[in-house]
Amino acid sequence: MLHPITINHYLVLSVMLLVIGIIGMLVRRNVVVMMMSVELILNAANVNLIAFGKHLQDLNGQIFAIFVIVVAVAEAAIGLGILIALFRNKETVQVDEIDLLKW
Amino acid sequence: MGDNLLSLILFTPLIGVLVLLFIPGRMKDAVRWWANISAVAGFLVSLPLIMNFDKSLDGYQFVERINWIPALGVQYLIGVDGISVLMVMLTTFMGMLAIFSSWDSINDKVKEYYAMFLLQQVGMIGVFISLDFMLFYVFWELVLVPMYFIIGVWGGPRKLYAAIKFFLYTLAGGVLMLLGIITLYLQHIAQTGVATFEVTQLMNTQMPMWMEQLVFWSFFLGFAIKVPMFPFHTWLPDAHTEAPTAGSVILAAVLLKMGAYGFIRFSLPLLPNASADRTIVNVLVVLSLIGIIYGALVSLMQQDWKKLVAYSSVSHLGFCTLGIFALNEQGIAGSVIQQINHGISTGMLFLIVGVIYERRHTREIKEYGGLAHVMPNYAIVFAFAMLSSAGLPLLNGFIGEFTILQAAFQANMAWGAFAVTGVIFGAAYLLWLYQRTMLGEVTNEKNKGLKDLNWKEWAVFLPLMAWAIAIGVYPKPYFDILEKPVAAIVERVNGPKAPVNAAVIELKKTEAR
Amino acid sequence: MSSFYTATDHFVLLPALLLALFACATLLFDFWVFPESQRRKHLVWFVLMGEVFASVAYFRQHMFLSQHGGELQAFGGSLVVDQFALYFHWIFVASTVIAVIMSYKYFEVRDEHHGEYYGLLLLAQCGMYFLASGNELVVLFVGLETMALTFYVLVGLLKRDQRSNEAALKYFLLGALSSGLLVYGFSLLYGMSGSTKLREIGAAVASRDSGDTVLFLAVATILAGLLFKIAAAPFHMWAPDTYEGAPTVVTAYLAAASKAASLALMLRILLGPLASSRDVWMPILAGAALLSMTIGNIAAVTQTNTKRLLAYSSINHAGYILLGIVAGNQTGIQGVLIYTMVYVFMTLGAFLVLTVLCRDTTTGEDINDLHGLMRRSPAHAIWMLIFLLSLAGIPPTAGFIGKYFIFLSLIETGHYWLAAAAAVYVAVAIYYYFRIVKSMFVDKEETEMPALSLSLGTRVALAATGAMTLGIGIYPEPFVKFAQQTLR
Amino acid sequence: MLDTMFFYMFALLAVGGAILTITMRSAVHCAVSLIASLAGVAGLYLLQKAEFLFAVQIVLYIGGIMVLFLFVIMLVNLDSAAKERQFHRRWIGGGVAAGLAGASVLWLLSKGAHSFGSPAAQAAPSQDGNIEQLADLLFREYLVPFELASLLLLVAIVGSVLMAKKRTS
Repeated sequence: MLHPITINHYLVLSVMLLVIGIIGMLVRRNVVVMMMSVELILNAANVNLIAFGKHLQDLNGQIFAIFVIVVAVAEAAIGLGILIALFRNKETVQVDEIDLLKW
Repeated sequence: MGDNLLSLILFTPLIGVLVLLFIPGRMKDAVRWWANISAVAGFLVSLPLIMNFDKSLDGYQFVERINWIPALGVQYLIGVDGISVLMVMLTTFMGMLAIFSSWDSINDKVKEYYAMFLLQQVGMIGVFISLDFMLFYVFWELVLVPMYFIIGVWGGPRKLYAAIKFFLYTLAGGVLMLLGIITLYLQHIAQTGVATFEVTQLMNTQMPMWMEQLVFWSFFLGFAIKVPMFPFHTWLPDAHTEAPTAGSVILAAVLLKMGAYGFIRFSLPLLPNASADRTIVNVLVVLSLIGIIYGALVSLMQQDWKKLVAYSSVSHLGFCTLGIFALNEQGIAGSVIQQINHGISTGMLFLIVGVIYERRHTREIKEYGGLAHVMPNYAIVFAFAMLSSAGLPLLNGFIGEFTILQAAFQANMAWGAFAVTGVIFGAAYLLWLYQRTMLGEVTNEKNKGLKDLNWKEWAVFLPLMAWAIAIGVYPKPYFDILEKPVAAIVERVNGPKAPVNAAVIELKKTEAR
Repeated sequence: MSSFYTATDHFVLLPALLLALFACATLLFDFWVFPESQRRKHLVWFVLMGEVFASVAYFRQHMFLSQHGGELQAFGGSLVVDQFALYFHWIFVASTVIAVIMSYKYFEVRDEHHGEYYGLLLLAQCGMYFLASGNELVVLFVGLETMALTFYVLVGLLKRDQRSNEAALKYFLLGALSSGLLVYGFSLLYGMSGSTKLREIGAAVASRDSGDTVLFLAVATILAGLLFKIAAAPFHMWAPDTYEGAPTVVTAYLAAASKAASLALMLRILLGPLASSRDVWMPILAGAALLSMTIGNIAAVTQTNTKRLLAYSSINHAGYILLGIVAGNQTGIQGVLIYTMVYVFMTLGAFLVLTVLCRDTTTGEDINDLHGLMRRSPAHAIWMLIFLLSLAGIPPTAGFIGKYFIFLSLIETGHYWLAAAAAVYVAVAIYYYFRIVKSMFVDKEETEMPALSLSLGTRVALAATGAMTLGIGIYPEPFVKFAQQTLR
Repeated sequence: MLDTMFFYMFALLAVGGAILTITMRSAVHCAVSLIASLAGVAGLYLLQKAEFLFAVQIVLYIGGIMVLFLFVIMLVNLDSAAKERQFHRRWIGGGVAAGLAGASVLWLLSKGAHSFGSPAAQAAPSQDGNIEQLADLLFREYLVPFELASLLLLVAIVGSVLMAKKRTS
């Protein structure tokens, strides 16, 4: 009944993660959740990389994925730092209340 | 000096600007003196040009050639033929008078004012002597910025609107013209493998008719907006009305001529097939005729003295373009002479408006009346300018208009007939203007104590009047000097043409080097 | 030398090493040697010294390439030094130097001076090095992120200014999204080829037909990420906010260097592995270019904040640059290169004038703050005029040369309508640039303002950007040659 | 067969966690859902014999990044935010647009997926040597990005300190 898992399954999964991440970016007001959505997008890329790597019997994909994770770490650190700086000045994390600039 | 005469003429005003920058702005008189010295020097160095110009020779004289940007095929290539000589003389002469006429009228930001004026002189002279299309384009655009400032900083109440409108219109036309230039350039490379903007070389380019027409319309936009021809003229009344007097003078006398000059120098010789195309000629002539009549009619209805003169420019320049697109020797020669005449007459008219505006600070025609009693000299000068502009025989305007009318009749009776009505209307609005402002009793108390012309104003008017009479009485030298270049152009347009490739010439993938 | 770090590797990597070294040293110096704020100006010298060292390294590469031609590959093809990379390296060096020089005074005035700033600038340039020289997806991605993260921080540097906080946050959020899309596209490229080297990817992509859907998806996501980085529509939303909120010097650096670096990346990818799928990305880019010019021009007309206005104008410029890529022939790419160089100098110059206006009482950002500048400081007003004319593309300034090449390439490849649209937008753009001019030359200031005093650094920076803007315009020959050489 | 079941399990965890992440009201709940999603992805790595990535995912992502997120959530005190409206006013538009984009992407991929032909005939990496090979590759082929990553982290450290530190003077 269950088909063997092929590369396509992984690709579909990664697209779902990607789209969920983009939706999260577009519709959520909470900045922290928006940052989490970015993590979802990066994970979508990683799922792709690992799946392709497995499919092609190639380790480059895994290496790439490691770097993507490193970048995710750095991004999160910076983003949260910026968030704290903003929060000190303006007690909100809702993105549409961050409206001094016209957006 | 003989070898670099044109460069000298071109850069004399620029040297004036550079020195001017080091004169402190608060020493207004020093600034004025220096600016006038530069302008007079600019005129004096241009005198050897006309004296040493040999009108019996074909082609260009005083040519200077320096490879400027070999990578693009752009050269610093300047030279003059009979047409450009006259335009250069007009520029240096009118520039000198315009600068002198601003002695008393400009008191704010004097240094910047003169710097802009001299800079503009460089651009205008450059336009008339460039034989490299890209060089021409650079000068063409260079003129815009000083004029923007002259209108926008020292102009009337709606100066900013007028200035930006002037800038936007002419820039849009200019950039579209650039596209045409590039198309021509690429075609030339595709056919000969030589990357150059040299006008005489570009003449060898052959294009399929549709492309030639496309290029023609792109040039047309650039030149027609500048002239300005009928549907594109709306910037002109605004710019003229708001500009300071000297700005209007230069605008009318020289700047507008750049458009007509462009038609003669570039459109006709470079695109002879398109220029002789029936549809194109008809469209252009009809636009010219509409311009002539429309300009005259609108002038009749103006309440504002300066605006009236501005609209009369539209009408007069209609004659110039009509002459060009009659496509015969008389027409083109007449057009060039009419351009000079228009420079003299309309320049005088603007100066006349300026004189009274400085005294009364209004340009409403109904504010005036009977000025002839208060300012007799002024009235005489005005009468002279008016008659010259209306085309009275023995004055300059007559020569130009008459020649153009002759050419128009020669090309097509109907054209001539319509153009004649323009002449009649022209006489009408000028005479009516004169009657409303100068004749009759002094109706307005404020006009009673007005002073007549002072010596500075006389000093501006007298040379202009002398030149007007000179052209009117003895126009032969002008026709002589124009004979060769005009014949060459007409020959190029009407003469036997090299066969045009019917097939589309594929643009080769070329490198600009 | 061990087998995986050869002399060639060293030679190629040296500039980046030097930059990183000086960056670390600057950070340390800030911490240990010059902790007191008044000694901070030594850091400027230190950064400049780093740039000198890096320049020497670049120069040696330059000499090597001009003697031997071709390109130098290092680290198994991960890094490559060719004329193309060097061209951008020089741009980065120039813009960093100018940014550093103009920064000191500005941050002093804003009372928000952090020594880390100078270290971060060098680190950003280090990231840019890998963007221009990287020839491998991972290097490019990590390099891009290094640059981007630095800019997120720099934009938020005015910590007490809420606008700066906001700008940083918005830039960060959208930037992270775009990086995510970009890396997703990269992952698909990897999937198609099984390699992260651009060359091998190129071979794999070329073997696919242009209607391939996965290829399309890869191209679309990568383009989304790249267009974002160069602030082209429809991914331009961050630019006005970020430009406005960021410290003006950072805005200048962001607008100039970061855009140039992203363009280097874009050209590397589009003309490298994706060259064979030109049919896929060309229409997208043409649409993006038209949209950028439209949005940039229309939105700029109503702006009252000079920085915002320049932001929209930079969106417009991104459109012109994209048109060069759309034309895609030799002339077009050459045009992109020249336009980029020109753009860097005139943008830096224009923002530089704005930083000079920044004083205790005014930020100099509102268009009204420029009122009467001609009276207060004619030199600034005239320089600004030149930069604006150049931005508008009026000869004889540098901007004209850039636009000329774009027009030339468009007509050469038969894109007449794109050329006509681009030409008309030149006239539209003049309208809002001349609002600034009007503000400087015509309007009078409401209160009498003192004349502006100038630090030596600002003078030097202004003279340098101005000289380049005028110089490239009046005598473009060497620069055109330089760009041509780059593409050989 | 077991693999297949595990795949669906982990995939469900990943996608379900992702959906919860962007829909939950409280930021803490979002974070926990994201952890679940990441754990699902980690499981998928394990299924594909990417043990090292699995470890990295657990240690770095879940252990590092998510703790950072939770830390910040606590620090900036998002309780009040949780009570407010959670979505943009324009959320419907955004959601629909993104959904459409997703559908088209899926369609694109399903059409194009066949183009990933059979796996390259290449010796399968020996099961136990995975990490060794990875390390070999990382320190030879990817030396440059590896070193570059150190700069990236330096930027992250300096930047986040610069952003987050209180002004002392």
